[in-house]
Amino acid sequence: MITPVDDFLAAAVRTATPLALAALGECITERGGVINIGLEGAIICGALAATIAAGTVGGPLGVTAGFTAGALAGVVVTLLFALFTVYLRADQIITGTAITLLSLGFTGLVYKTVYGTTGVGLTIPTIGDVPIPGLSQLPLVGRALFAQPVITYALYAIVPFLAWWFVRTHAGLALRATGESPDAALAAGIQPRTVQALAVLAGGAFAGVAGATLVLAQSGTFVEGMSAGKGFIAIAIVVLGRWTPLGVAGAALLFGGASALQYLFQSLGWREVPYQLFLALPYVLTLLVLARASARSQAPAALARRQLTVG
Amino acid sequence: GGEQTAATSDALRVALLTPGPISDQAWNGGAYEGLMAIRDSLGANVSHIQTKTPAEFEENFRQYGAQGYRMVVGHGFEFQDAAARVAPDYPGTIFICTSGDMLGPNLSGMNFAFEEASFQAGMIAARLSTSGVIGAIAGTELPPVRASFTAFERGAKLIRPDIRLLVAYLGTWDDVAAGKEQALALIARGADVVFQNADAAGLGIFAAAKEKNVLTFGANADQNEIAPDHIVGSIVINWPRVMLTVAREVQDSAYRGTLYQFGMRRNMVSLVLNPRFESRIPADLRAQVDSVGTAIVEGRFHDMDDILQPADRPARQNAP
Amino acid sequence: MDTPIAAPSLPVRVAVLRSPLAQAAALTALTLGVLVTLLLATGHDPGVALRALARGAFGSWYAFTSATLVRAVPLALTGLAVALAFRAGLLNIGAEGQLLAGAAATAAVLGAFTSVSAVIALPVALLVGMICGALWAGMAALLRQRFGVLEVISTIMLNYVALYLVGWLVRGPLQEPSRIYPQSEGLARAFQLPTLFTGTRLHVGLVLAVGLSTLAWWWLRSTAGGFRLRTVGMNPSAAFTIGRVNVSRVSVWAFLVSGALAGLAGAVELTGVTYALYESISPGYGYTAIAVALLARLNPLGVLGTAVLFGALQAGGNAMQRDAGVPIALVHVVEAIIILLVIAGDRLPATRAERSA
Amino acid sequence: MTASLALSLRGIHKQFGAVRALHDVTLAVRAGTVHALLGENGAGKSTLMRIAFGLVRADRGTVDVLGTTCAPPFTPSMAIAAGVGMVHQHFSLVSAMTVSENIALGSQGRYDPATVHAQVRRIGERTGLVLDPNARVSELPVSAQQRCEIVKALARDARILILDEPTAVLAPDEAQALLAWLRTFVAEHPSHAVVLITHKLRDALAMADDITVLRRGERVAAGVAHTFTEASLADAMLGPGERTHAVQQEVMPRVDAHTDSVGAHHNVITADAIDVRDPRNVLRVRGASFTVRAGEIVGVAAVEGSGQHELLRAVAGMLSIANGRLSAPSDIAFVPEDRHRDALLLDASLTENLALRDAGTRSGRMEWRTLATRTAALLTKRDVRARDAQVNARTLSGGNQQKFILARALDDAPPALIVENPTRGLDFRATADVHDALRDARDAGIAVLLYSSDLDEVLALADRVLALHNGVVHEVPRDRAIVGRAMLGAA
Ligand SMILES: Nc1ncnc2c1ncn2[C@@H]1O[C@H](COP(=O)(O)OP(=O)(O)OP(=O)(O)O)[C@@H](O)[C@H]1O
Ligand SMILES: Nc1ncnc2c1ncn2[C@@H]1O[C@H](COP(=O)(O)OP(=O)(O)OP(=O)(O)O)[C@@H](O)[C@H]1O
Ligand SMILES: [Mg+2]
Ligand SMILES: [Mg+2]
Repeated sequence: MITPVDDFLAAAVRTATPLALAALGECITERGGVINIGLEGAIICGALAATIAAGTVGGPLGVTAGFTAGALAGVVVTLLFALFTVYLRADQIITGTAITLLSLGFTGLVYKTVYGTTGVGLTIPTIGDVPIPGLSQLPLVGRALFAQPVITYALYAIVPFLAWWFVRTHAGLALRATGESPDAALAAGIQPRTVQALAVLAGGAFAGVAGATLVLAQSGTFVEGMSAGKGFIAIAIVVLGRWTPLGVAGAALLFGGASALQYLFQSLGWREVPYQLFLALPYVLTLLVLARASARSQAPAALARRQLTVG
Repeated sequence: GGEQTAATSDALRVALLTPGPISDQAWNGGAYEGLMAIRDSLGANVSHIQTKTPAEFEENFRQYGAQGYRMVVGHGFEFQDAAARVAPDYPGTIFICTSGDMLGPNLSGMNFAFEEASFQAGMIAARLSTSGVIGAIAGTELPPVRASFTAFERGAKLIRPDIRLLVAYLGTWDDVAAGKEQALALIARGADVVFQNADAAGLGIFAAAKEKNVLTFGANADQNEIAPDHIVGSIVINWPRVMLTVAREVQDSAYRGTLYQFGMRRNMVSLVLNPRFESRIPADLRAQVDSVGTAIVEGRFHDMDDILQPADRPARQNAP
Repeated sequence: MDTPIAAPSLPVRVAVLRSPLAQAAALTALTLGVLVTLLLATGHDPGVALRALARGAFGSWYAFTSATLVRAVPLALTGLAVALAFRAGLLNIGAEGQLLAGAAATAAVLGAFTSVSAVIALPVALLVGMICGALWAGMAALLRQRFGVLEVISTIMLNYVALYLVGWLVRGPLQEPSRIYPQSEGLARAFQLPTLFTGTRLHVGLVLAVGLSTLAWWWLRSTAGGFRLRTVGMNPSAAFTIGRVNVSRVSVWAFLVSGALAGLAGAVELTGVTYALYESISPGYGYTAIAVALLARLNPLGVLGTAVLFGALQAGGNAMQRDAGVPIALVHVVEAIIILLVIAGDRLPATRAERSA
Repeated sequence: MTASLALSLRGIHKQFGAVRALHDVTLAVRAGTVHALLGENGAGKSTLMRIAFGLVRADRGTVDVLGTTCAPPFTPSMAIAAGVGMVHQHFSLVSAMTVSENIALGSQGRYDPATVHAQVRRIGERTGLVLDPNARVSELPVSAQQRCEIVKALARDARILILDEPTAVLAPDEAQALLAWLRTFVAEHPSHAVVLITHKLRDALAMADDITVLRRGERVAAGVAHTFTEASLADAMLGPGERTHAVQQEVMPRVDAHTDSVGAHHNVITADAIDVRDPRNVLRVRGASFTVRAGEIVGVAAVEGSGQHELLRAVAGMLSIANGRLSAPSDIAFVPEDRHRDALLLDASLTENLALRDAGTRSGRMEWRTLATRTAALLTKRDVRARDAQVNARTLSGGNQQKFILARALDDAPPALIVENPTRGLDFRATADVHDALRDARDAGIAVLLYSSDLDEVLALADRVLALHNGVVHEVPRDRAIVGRAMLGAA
């Protein structure tokens, strides 16, 4: 028996999945002291790479190929970002803006070259929901949490792992130290630049997988600009989640829930209410939650430390 | 982007401005297809630009006008204010705005009676629905979208008066994931036929229909092959014909500054049924749908007269 | 502590500009090289495409004024808004939403003032646009002061809310009288900002942008208020401890002024260019503004220059589509590469010098 | 010979842009010794040691650690691996992380807090450097941060310990304990060595086996400690003929060097049973009553964290008082202890930094030209060494920054001046200048309230002393033993 609540919760988790992936990656990046506004670009590149790889390989293997290609594409784009921001120490925000513009254009170009004007349609292999026997029968959360695609289950492992990794490995300590004080990290024998570059690339891989998820676990197709601002939302989610993996996962779920609520409200057929009110709901809700729980103090101290000189 | 063909210097020059990407296989892609037909059939020199913001419309219209383009199509109502401002300055250029109602010596609105085919789609949807709930999703609420949804609902109610239509808007035309989620939400509320007009995001709606095994319709172009088992039919604008019709008038100097109203009457808009569904549509329904179609073509059908479509009102004249 | 990580780039920079000519030449060559390769690879004649880019931006009086400068006006005003906020240490990413709020308010005022003389209506409408832009920013300021909500995130959220608000307004209270099109009624001639030169679309908004940028530059440099704002941006703790500056008051005012400038951008765009409120009135000016401001090193006068640069890029991009058949996707790639090369040109010499230190 | 050298730097050259930081400097640190490295602010001490630690790359010269030459690129991680530990002048701790996380920083693999806790405890037992491993560094008093830096180095088995001005932030007793421990460190491990950078000549003479003196980037003296005297060291550091009377005072400070105030007048500051809460609403000062009169210096003696920080800020009008009555002029000048964080716009010119003083109340146009003239005059008057008024504050040395800050505070003759650790990190010449400026201010009729973590500095400057313990203020006689006891809460 599937209730509307089940559907709503399942939609919340589905919507949260790519956001959580991208935001966890950005969380790693920001913990290293870099803010990657080019996340949107990495997502769309991941989506296209996943489309091409999965479509070319085909079948269940295609899905694996798609996720791999998505991650790789995310790494390649952010490599450019890392080159500019970590190596040249260019301003992170302008560079990120340019990278996003570049990626949106580049994917459009490649898409048209590969698929012509007819597009890819719905021919890309996708991963379906894999209900976990028993667990998926649990009341309320069963379907929402345990009848999802494998990539969502991957998050169940990634989130606690990252949370553990941040505080219980020396690499995690090094990452956090770099984001807090590159000077201190350097004095402790850490190479802050290497750490930052790796953090940026890891963020790119996650964003690429998020893009692949949009294609392979959700829509089954590619559309120009289908990232549709998810990169920016992911950055907001990192702040909302106070730079901790668990917080980020919770924030993504909150935003996913607010979006699912929006979809639900519109499906109720209240035609008197302007639909824009529903569309604004996730953003308003986020603001309200933020106002309840301030996040100011948790930001990595050296985040986005600007190389900028004021003139 | 538009391709430039090597044409003689006095060749017809035609430009198209679209608000979205021509890869959407729908509204924008269709118009581009029409542009290509003009190039191929009339040997015209063509140009295309994707431009979304009103600030840029006037500049592009002027540039085309100044370069001597004979016909410039702004693809959407939002282009018409800018076109109206530019048209008087370039009398040698014909400005056409789709979904518009402005009129001038060299300015025409061009409308598609999308609602006619939508009405028919609604009739079929009502019969194919077992739940008695149907849905409709669009990118944003635009005049042709609203007219089409109203007609879809009327058509459905004609067949099944107690049917319920759930309408939702995505606020975007290219977020496929949002399209899919919204469709899933409607399906979860019982909708088993989901009508759509969401351009690129519509692909997400098709994906949801496939996944949940419900029915849907294509829009703007023949999309039946995208999800052959789930798309009942597509509301197709015959873009090559539409665009060629106007372009020929321009080329032959037969343009008279009228509002173009393209509908089922000249077979410019039609409901193209997916052959796989022919057998699933009962004969009596089929007959009923066809008779509505005939009535529309013959001008005897008045159930939609009150649905505000620009062309149904006296055309606004372009103020000098 | 001066480790290689946080080395201040200021003293270093001077040593760098040693042979600006050689560096500029090398960079231009690199830019052109990448662009040409890319265009060739996609089957476009680089000569035709780049000529179109240049012509579309600077090729004629009309192109320069009506394409490049018309775009530069909202970019300069929002860029100025961002620059002022950043100068005060506030990461206002919300110029886009504030612009929309300003445009909507202006449309509302002019819609209601149909029988009022334009001499009164127009200034009042612009003013109300500024006030509403300021109020929209004020929400982020309030959230920051009262609840400690980082403005980076609240302004992003408010941008989306503004977008949907405008979407509703143009279908509701501000919809044109026939109630068909999701847009407000077109402005009467008298309510349109006058153009600066006949035959162009360049409107007096440019004068406002230049005037306000100059004013802001002078104000930051030469007045106590401007200095106070800069002290808060440079070191709020020292501003409070030594200067006894009321840091939160300065922050709130900076936020409001920033919002007002972005609101004015919307008001000017509406009255000077689009003449009606549309959902899509801004192609993301408020986001581009961040790059405009940062590239200008947050200097209000520099913002004018970078706004023209970005305006030219966009104008030229349109021309590349129109006249050279370059698809918009490729246009975006070209624009992004040019921006990246400008950044590289800005940083490369400095980086080399820092490394040798 | 080489074998007995723990650390050896030879022929080191380093140029920063136009500044010649080090020129052909050699430093030989014998195993089993404490080696003091002396020099004025900006002499190149930190740079030299940062080179030894791999943080700065020398333009020329070689670094040998325990007999092995370190080939470039020599990095901190290589230095750490080679057995070098450095306690930096400006701490290099991550304040958002815990003590044990900071100590673990830089290793590989899993991080097990329990192991590190045990290690911290072991080191604490061995050395007396006791720390709470779970505490966040940002919540530790500076002395504990200092301990944390040292424990961090020891936890990695540092055999050569470099300490850059470790006593600058410590109370005298803490400093003495630390120095004593350094002696045991080398005594217990004959192969180990300590390099100690300090501005206190007495400490160097008392604790070090060897001394090296730098002046303007060059080694001007080196040898066994007992071959030096305070006077000869001062001469070496300053250069011939630079030892003025004021400097002499600082080199060999005696409490009886105190010059009494010309005569105190009316009360400028009157506190009547005031309570002060910190921004987290913790009660830090309880029922404090005292006065500061025009023309006197009132010194506050306290151990770190007793509430002096809040007390000074409340009097300066930057923290509101929770209870009681405080009467103080509104235009009090305040010199905070953390110059970079609280007192300077590092990337703005000195003129702008001067204008910062009344940025909050100023209106209208900024008279930059007038301000620049005033700044230039101030630089000359107070002997602040800066190229001109337009250079950024960052380019001044710490001593000159501090002199500038004090000059700015006194510029428009405020009725009262509050200073907090005014000479932290300054060499004796700069310290002498600062002390002179404070006495001049007093003699000009300004009411001065002074806190220093260095009790000797309080005793040398103050006309009256307030002992602060756990938020409670008592006025006590100016006697070192009595004040010392009162600071610790003993009556
Ligand atoms: N990162 C840097 N960039 C430029 N110049 C520097 C830098 N670090 C040090 N210097 C220069 O090197 C000289 C030596 O500085 P250093 O910090 O080694 O002095 P110090 O002896 O440690 O002084 P103090 O006693 O104040 O700590 C300074 O005068 C300064 O001019
Ligand atoms: N960015 C810089 N550019 C030029 N010179 C610098 C720079 N940073 C530091 N210096 C030089 O470094 C010298 C001393 O710097 P340093 O920070 O070691 O001073 P300090 O006396 O140790 O100050 P503090 O007591 O605050 O540590 C100054 O003389 C200054 O000229
Ligand atoms: Mg030093
Ligand atoms: Mg120092």
